[in-house]
Amino acid sequence: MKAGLKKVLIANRGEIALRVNRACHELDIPTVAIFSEADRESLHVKRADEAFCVGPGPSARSYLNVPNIISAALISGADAIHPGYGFLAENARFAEICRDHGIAFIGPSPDAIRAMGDKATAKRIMVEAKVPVTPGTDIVESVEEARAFAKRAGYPVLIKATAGGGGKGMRAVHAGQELEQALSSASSEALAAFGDGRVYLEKLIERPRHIEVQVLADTHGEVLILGERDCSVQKPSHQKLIEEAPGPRLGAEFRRALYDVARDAVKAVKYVNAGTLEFLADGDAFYFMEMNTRIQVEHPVTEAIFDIDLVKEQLRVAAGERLSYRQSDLRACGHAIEVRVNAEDPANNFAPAAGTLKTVQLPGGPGIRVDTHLYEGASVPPYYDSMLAKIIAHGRDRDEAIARMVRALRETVVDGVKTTVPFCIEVLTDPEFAAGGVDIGYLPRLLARESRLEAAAVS
Amino acid sequence: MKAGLKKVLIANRGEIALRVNRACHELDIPTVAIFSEADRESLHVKRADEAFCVGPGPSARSYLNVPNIISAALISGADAIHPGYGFLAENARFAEICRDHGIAFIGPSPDAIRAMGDKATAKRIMVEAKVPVTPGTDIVESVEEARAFAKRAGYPVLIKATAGGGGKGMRAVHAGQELEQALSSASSEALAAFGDGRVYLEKLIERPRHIEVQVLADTHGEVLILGERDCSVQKPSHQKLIEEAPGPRLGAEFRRALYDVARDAVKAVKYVNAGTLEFLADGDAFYFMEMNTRIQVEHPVTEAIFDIDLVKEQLRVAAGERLSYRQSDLRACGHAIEVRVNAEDPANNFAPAAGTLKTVQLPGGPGIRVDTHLYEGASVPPYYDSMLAKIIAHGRDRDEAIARMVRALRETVVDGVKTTVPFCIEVLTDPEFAAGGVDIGYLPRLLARESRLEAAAVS
Amino acid sequence: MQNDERESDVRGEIERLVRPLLQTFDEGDLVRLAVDEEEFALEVVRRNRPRAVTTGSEGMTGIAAADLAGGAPQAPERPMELVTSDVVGVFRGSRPAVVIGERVAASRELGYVEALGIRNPVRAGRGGAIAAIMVEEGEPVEYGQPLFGFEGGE
Amino acid sequence: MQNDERESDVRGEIERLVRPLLQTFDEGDLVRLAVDEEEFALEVVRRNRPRAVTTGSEGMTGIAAADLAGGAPQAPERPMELVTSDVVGVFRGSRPAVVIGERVAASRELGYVEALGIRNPVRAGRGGAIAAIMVEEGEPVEYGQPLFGFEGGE
Repeated sequence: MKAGLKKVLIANRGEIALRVNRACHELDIPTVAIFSEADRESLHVKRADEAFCVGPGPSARSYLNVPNIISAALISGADAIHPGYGFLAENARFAEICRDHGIAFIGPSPDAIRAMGDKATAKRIMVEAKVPVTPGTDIVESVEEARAFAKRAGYPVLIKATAGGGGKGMRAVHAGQELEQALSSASSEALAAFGDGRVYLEKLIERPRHIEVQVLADTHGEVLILGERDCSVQKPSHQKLIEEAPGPRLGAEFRRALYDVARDAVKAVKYVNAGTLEFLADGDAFYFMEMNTRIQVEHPVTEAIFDIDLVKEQLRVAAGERLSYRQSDLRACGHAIEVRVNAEDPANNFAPAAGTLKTVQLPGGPGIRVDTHLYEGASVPPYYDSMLAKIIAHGRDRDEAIARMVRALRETVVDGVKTTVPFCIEVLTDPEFAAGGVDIGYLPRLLARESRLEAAAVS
Repeated sequence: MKAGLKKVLIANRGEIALRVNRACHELDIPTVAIFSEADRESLHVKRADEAFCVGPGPSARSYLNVPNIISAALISGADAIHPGYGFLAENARFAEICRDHGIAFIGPSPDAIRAMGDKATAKRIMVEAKVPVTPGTDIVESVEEARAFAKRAGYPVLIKATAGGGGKGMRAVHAGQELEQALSSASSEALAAFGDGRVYLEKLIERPRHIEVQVLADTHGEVLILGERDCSVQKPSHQKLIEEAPGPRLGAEFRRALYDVARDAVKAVKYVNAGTLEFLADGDAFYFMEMNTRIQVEHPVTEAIFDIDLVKEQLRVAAGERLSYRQSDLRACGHAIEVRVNAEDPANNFAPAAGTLKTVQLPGGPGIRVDTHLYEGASVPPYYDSMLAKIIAHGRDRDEAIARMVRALRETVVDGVKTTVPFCIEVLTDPEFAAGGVDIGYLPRLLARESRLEAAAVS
Repeated sequence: MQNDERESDVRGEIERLVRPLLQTFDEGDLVRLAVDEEEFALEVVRRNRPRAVTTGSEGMTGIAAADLAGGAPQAPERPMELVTSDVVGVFRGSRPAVVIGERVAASRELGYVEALGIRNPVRAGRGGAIAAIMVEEGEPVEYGQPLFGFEGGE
Repeated sequence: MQNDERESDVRGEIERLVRPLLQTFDEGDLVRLAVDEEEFALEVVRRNRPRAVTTGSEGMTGIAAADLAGGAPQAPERPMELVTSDVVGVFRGSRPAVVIGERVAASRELGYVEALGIRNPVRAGRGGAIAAIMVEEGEPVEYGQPLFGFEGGE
């Protein structure tokens, strides 16, 4: 069972640091934690075999402090670094630095990270691999070029920044007369946010679902397609809140086409290790959106239905070993849902909160998995992501998974900060969600409906 | 999904009360808790929809207080009672009283409980059904009768009380000259303990494994055989400590014979609802020991490998519905292990402890299920069973399940009372356990070896 | 400098601890008190009172403020004697119904709790003046639930 | 009677709380203090100190006993000025090595922390008399780890 790694430094914090620590320990690999001064009492520090403080609270000086992290790896004798998600996980330069110091970066090659990190490059590669992408342009050099595309594809269209993310430099254009103004404001915004004002256009799909495919590939040419996840329940900021696998109401033919495309994409990028291909689904059609070259927050729903440990496979692949499954060994079983318990106030635009946790009671029982760094008395520092815990419910079918999740959320007690738990119960018991197959506009519409109801109640 | 029950009273406490509460809530059935004055702050009280105090701390006056429990059911409008395990779960009279008050007893018929509760009757029924039983006698009326059997079967033989349990009235006899004295002392002990001094003899199997079969039957004649569990890791008191499914190192032929016999046994007893047939396995042979006519502590290992919710099925069967699976739907997947976290000191003959829990950190992550009524600040009253929590690890194979369990136990923090956690880590990392297939003498031998080592270290 | 800060931290902690503590003892029922420290832990748990009492009459909240600075605690109010239910069932009052302030003899049957068709009489304990009626006609009652309060009989 | 018992419970709880609390402040570092009650909760958390300090010299443990009865706290000892590491690396001392009690100038290089082949000098901060040497030759050090202590320079 033991992977060929001698010691793994985990360059992350919170639940994902614990997740990696668990996989290492189950494979008998010693671990090294890094932490900021704000995380001295964190569970990920206590559970690791060694731990190094790498800087003060703010991420830029600790969890992104590459020299201190590499130095900690060298001093402790770690021969591999797992970046988790966020922080340095999709930093091609960091992956190169690891390589230059003889440390295995547990993830894809720097080249793959770099290629997929630039949206225009990623799209070009996918087009070459015959992966369907949203009809769109290259970088637009002029208003005329943009207008010609919009005419051809039909309004509405979407302006996007090539260096973009998080909705910055993005504009929906519903008619020709808005186009010029939108192009110029999107470009300035992109320039301000990323130092790169280049934009391109895409056909706007108005009610898409977010469907993503989990892939896993080793250095021996084996590629596993681990089904899809539906992550359409997103906050207005496009951050995922509830994810599930398999995607509800998808036909067998849709799936077959999706998996074939995913396999082609992985081969086109010569991708190695775990990754996720994100698609927008529009009825029977789907379009490549981007590839995340790391393990994702929502990976446990895939683990639940395939009964596989993705992080262990990541470690094996990084050690140059073969994946421990072949595609034919894998069979999805039942349905899984993940809810993100965030220290946020949904009634106040999901404003994040920090504080100390007074009472922590986590759910348990059949079909419930909890991944968290929470404990009673733990503090939630203001510097980092607001996610406190992930709850994963697995059932024989979607109805059972939902029923389990609802009862698990009702069992969950986190006092000291506001959380997304009550709001997620609302979503899970909403008939539209229960029917399955909502689009990414569902949650914003639900929120708008609620504030209208509240406003009506007040007046 | 909704079972036809309107409201369920849960006549138990601790983790099993929560387990039943979870199944009911997932099926949208309201619940009624009962509790003793010592359990006022217990989680099973907080999680139920209604709760009635039925008596003071000692079980005899609360959890066994039949009039108060039935009255609570009638007042609250509960149409069914789930007895959990222990307390009233195998009390045929209680099942009758429920029936007489128009309340469904969630378990088998009073007749089945009564027949299986008397060991001699149970054995007779099984012999008639051609279920292999340990070679033995009926009630022995004379020393001569006993001697004749011992001669025929060969020494060693075992004297057992017909009303027995917990080792009371039990004697191993290794040679003819010990027989008369052993018979007389076993009989007096049984008379003192159970008010019934009748004893019988059995061939003593010296290194048996404890293999049990989970069964589930509905009122429509469907019988499911849900594989076996190996519960050979038992304390010197014969209480189970670690259970697993499937049983390691059992051949396909052994399993086929075992399941066929289990099906015959269920049909012979016209058994309905969940039950467990316990066998002693001796090489390729196995012998019926007893049938437990209730859900068992270790049912989650079966749930893990078959991906089934046994308690929900119990509720469905009690409502007169059909089981939601057929035998052909069921396929065991991977390996599961359960560890009982007890408030006991293994170094001091597993002496139980009571107290208040200062720190409680439960394990999580992939493949880990926790069933517990623990929370930080909860008190452990002295009146009841010392089990605090069950941890269940599921892996793709036995090695992964063991590795998961070890890392989960290392994550577990329960401060305030001594627990079985460190000792269970020792067992799980012991090469003999890791090899699989230990007999019921394994744990006592391990303990003896340790005290010898300690004694040697001191001298 | 660091020590000065800690010194005032310590004093602040104690002040912040003790003030609300006193108020709380005055206002409610302290259930648990825990101090959690690396090499030290303290836990104080109050004996449970029957649940229904917390919704009972004001006579039950006579917990005096304890004076940490060394002053004597105020004398507590005279406690009520409680008559509680021994069974789970439905309460039925006797006719004529008793009223608050009425003096009754020890043997007086104040009502009964009906459980499984059996009437379990509720008697007036040691008797005295009725200070509180804590149960309504036809109300389901649980084991240990206070039904009537009597003025302190001591 | 019930109230009398509760009254003495309350006093007992406070006594049992406060006594060990005082001792603890004297002996160790209070990390967290929590009161957990149905309608009230109090939590006091001490700001973290660098981990290595708890194993440092005695000069660091000058936490005075706080006097709950109102008396003035003892004056704290003079705190040490700490020189900590800004990087993760391996410590190497300068030659000749400094010794405890030695007075050094602010600019004095006491050693360096080697990280990724780069020597990050460790200087004497504001200078003064060396009160503690908290790192050994060749020891791996983390961010914020105290390396040297100086007598309070204020």
